[in-house]
Amino acid sequence: MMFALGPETVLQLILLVPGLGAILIGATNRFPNLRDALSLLIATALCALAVWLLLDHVAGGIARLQLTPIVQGLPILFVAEPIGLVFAVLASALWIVITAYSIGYMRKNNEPHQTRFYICFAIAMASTMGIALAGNLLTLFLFYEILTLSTYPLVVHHETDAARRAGRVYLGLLLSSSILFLLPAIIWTWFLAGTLDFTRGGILAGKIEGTQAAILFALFLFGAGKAALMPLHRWLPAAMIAPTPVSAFLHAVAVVKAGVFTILKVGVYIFGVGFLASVQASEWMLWVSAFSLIAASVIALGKDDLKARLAYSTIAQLAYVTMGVCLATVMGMVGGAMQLVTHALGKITLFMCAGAIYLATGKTRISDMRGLGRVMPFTFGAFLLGALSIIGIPPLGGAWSKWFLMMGASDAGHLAALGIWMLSSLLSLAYLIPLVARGFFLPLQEEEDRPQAQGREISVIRLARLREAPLWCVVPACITALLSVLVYFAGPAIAGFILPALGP
Amino acid sequence: MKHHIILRIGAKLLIPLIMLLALYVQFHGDYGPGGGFQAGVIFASAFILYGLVFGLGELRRVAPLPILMKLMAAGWLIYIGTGYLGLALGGMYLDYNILSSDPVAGQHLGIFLIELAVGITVASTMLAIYQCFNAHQSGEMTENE
Amino acid sequence: MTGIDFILAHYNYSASIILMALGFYIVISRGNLIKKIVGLNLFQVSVFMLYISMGKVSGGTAPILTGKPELFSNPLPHVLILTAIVVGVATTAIGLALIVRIKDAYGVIEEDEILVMDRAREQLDARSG
Amino acid sequence: MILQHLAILQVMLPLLAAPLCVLSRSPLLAWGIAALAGLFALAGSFILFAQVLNAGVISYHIGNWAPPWGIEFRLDAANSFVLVVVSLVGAVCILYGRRSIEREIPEDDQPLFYTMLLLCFAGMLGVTSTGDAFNLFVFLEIFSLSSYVLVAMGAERDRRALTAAFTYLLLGTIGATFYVIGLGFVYALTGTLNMADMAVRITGMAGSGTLRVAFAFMIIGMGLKLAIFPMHLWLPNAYAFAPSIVTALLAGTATKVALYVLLRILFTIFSPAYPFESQTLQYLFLPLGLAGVFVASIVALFQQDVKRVLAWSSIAQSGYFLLGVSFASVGGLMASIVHLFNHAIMKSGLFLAVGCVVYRTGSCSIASFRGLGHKMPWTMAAFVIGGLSMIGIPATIGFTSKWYLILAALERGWWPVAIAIVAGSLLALFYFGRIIEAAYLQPSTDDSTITEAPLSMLAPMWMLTISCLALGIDSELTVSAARAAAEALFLDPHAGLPAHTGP
Repeated sequence: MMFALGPETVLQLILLVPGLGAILIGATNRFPNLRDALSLLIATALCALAVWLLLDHVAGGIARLQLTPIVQGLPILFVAEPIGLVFAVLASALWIVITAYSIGYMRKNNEPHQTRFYICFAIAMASTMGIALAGNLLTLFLFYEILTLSTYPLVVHHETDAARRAGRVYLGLLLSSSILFLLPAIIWTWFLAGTLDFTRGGILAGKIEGTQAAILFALFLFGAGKAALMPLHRWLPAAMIAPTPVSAFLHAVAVVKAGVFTILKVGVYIFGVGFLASVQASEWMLWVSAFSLIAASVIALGKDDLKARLAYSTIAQLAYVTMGVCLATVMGMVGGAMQLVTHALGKITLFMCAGAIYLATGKTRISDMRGLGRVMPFTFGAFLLGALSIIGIPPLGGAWSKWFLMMGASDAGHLAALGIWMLSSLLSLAYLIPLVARGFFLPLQEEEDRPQAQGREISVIRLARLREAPLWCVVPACITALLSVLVYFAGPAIAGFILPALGP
Repeated sequence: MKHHIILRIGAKLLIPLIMLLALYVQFHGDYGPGGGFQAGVIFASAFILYGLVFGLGELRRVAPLPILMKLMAAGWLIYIGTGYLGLALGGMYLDYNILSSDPVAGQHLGIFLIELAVGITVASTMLAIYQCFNAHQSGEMTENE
Repeated sequence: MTGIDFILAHYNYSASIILMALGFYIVISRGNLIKKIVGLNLFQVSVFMLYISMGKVSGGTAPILTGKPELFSNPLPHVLILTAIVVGVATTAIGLALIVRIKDAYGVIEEDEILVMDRAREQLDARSG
Repeated sequence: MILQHLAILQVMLPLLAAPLCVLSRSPLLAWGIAALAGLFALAGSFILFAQVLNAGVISYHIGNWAPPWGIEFRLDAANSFVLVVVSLVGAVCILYGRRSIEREIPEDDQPLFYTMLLLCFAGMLGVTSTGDAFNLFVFLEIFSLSSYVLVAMGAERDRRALTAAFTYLLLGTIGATFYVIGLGFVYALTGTLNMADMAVRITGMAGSGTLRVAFAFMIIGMGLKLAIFPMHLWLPNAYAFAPSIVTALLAGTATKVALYVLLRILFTIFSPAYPFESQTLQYLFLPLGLAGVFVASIVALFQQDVKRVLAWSSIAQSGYFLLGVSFASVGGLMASIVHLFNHAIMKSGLFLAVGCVVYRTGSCSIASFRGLGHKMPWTMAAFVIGGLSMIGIPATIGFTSKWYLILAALERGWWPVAIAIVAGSLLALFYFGRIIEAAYLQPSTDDSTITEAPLSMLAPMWMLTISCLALGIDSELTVSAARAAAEALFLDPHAGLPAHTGP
């Protein structure tokens, strides 16, 4: 089977590899080194498979896999399509990085239950792949729920009272929103269209109109609670209680991305760009997400805890995707998809840096991080690149997503959206850059207290004083930061890959 | 009540008659009014009268609880078995016609067996219930199932 | 047919309904478990009466074949009710057996007193749990 | 020969096994007899179901008396499916029961306990199979009387089982008597007791006041047995204090059988075409169903005892059944029947898991679940899967139920009901969340050596758990069976009186 790799086989493998990997990891509980090596190996294999699938698609292959029906007429279906492939490759590639990072972080920090941690990671990854490659809404929903459940043990990893409370918020909000909004939306769609397959150009055209379409669209947007649209965002800050690799995983690789990915898929393949624009179902949701964007940015400004600030930044950045979909233009959708990629790279960098800072110094508050850039230059350098990418400054990947989004807004003639995005870029500048600036240009906190340091010129970086986090933690952050740069150059190619899927 | 001589003599006179009546009702059941339910209760009442007059200990000597339990099950088995007999002989479940070459005789036989089964079960059950409650009241037995 | 006539013509129904209501009332209102069982019996018996009176054909005799054409009452309800009576007896027996066990376990057979004891137990459980 | 008579043997073999248990002295022998009877019933029900799907209605004439004069066992797609549910749960519970019963019932009583278990089982099979309305009452009472006794057997562990059994007895008897009154009126009108025949003779009498009264009595009677919302008072205590295995058996089958009878009354004897019935469905069943879902779920949130949580959840699930029925459409009926099957599987699985916990810890309060996730991993994993299924997570059978219920609501255009259904299942998330959180995230209070339950209990329990997942991923089997059942009930109640018969 391995030798005759057909697209279908690869699709099967891509789902089986992390699943079986979870079992293998469980079996190697007693041998931490073997277990960690295995985790890395599985991640690499998965990434290779995803890339294979992507190349196959570029070459014109159509990978499709149909399994048993969950309910009559609705099989579990996997289809490789551009947006999903991009997501799959991105997630699996970042999984390698994050696995490497977790190995460093978990060992340095002597975390308990490490095997459970890796098992849940692998299951979450399997479900992320399921979401990325789902061929219909029901399959997507199935893996969406499995993702929620499999990340719950990660969030409550420490099993403290605080973790339990956070876990309750996490599980409660995500499951509630998906059951209360997403499921009815899916059943409603099935009832209207008689199919849930992701179809180019959408399946709802002519089946629903006016206010009802707007309500259905809103159900989808709020139903994808993982997209953290306000007021359903509380779970994201709550989940910050988890170890940093988990936070990175939630924010960059799997969970929130699964949320906005769902919204993208619904916008592109269920409603269809043209239909969405013609029924004007998304106008008021645009304002909801705009509010979410600005409000989250403002809250982020006020947070002193680094991880909390990053969490609210994520909420704001996700709203970009939602707004892009709500614009109902082709460019807006492309922008949304690009934002999914670039934000993932940027945010994972930021989180890994935050974790590295915590590992090296035990600091979590931004106000305590003065001068740290001088002792951890690589970490802070990576942080700077990530931050710039998220703000959207060339030559970093984030610039492309902002560019396409703004094109989408001008296509739609929506000047207000342009204004909001400019404002939010300024806000993100304001909440991300000061940390780096303080890190590099202010004196180290401990040195302030020492009299001999006063009044003396302190060179910005002194090699002798370097106190970086373990290599396992710093190198992945640097890699993703560099990838952010790389994506800037690959931007047009990615957009060109996605674009054909959006047409009618 | 050992000293109530009139009661004891009266009971001794009555009990055989009650039993006879029970048997009459039992075996007349397939022709006329009567049948296993009524006969079983009447039959049990004879024993209950015996128990009332001569005491629970005596009653348990003549009708021990374990035997009653077995009788209950036996009656039950006869009933179900009659049904299976119909099956075994190639008819339907509880098919009496098949039990004999003559359908009418078969019906007689079938209903006779069924009523017998009912009679045995009802009589033993009534007696068992009486014994259990009575034993409990006089504190001679703690477990009554 | 006026109301009174209607009721008189269907006096068997009225009797059943009155008995039924009485039985049901006793089940609900009495706290004593034995009285509840008595009420339950009354309730069931009312239904038996309803059935048997329905099967009665005025002037009919017991359906025993004598070879002569005669007017029979419908025997089927009697047969049904015979079964139902047995069921009723069994229910009563189990009910009484339960009461005996309840008396052993609680020492009383008054519903409200049992409830008080159960509540106390529940509170105790809640405190320890 | 066995195949021809399977319809009756299915019921009569457990009924034959019951007295044999009385006669057998050793509990092990009694268990063996019971297990054999259970397995036979299970195999038989599957064969019967296949026969019905292939060859249509099976009609078995007891004593060779043709219906409508004789008693007929009549199996169509609806009741042969329920038969599968009942015998599946029954067989699993009996297989599971040996160790649990050893722990909870005194040794002398064990053979009698098995007798009662078999009687209860046979009674339920009989209710499901029979086509005669009075025979149905008789079987109903066989099953009810034995279940009163079974519940009372829990008194070894907690004396409150006795009062629970007593209340159950009172309300159960009242329910059965109501059914008999209703039946009496219908009999007075039609002169027949055969349900299919009754249905034919009733057509055209829809205006009759007697018929309406009969309908009301029968519905209320079955409502009591089914524990429809305001008539549920007997259920929580009966489930909470009965021996574990009895709870699992009753939760999986008793209310299902009552629901089946309710469906028979509503759709075979009567028909939604009658105005009084369609009004009952819409103005009584719908609100009661909704009220049941919410009130019972909210009460479940505040219980301290896991069995009680599950019991209240069962009442809530009865609300879902009622909702499905109240749509008065094939879709709604199908959803109800799918849910009947699914709920039987998952709720029995959950109660069996609780049984394992009781076996090891002797208690089933939420506090005693603390830390069990690590000590009894297999038991708690089964519990979690059951819980997820109750919440309605996809890839479990609970999801299929919810899906079809919501779809049926949308087909009727009843939006608020669809929303209520999802909201109700959310409440399940919270009451299961509490228990699961205690099991996995709270340290156990005592350091006693609690270990995993024995394999003889785990294996049958996991059979249910695995079917809970497998049938959730591939629901083709259950759904098509339920669709056939719903169509048999809804579209075609009077068709084919003389069906193909045995010899």
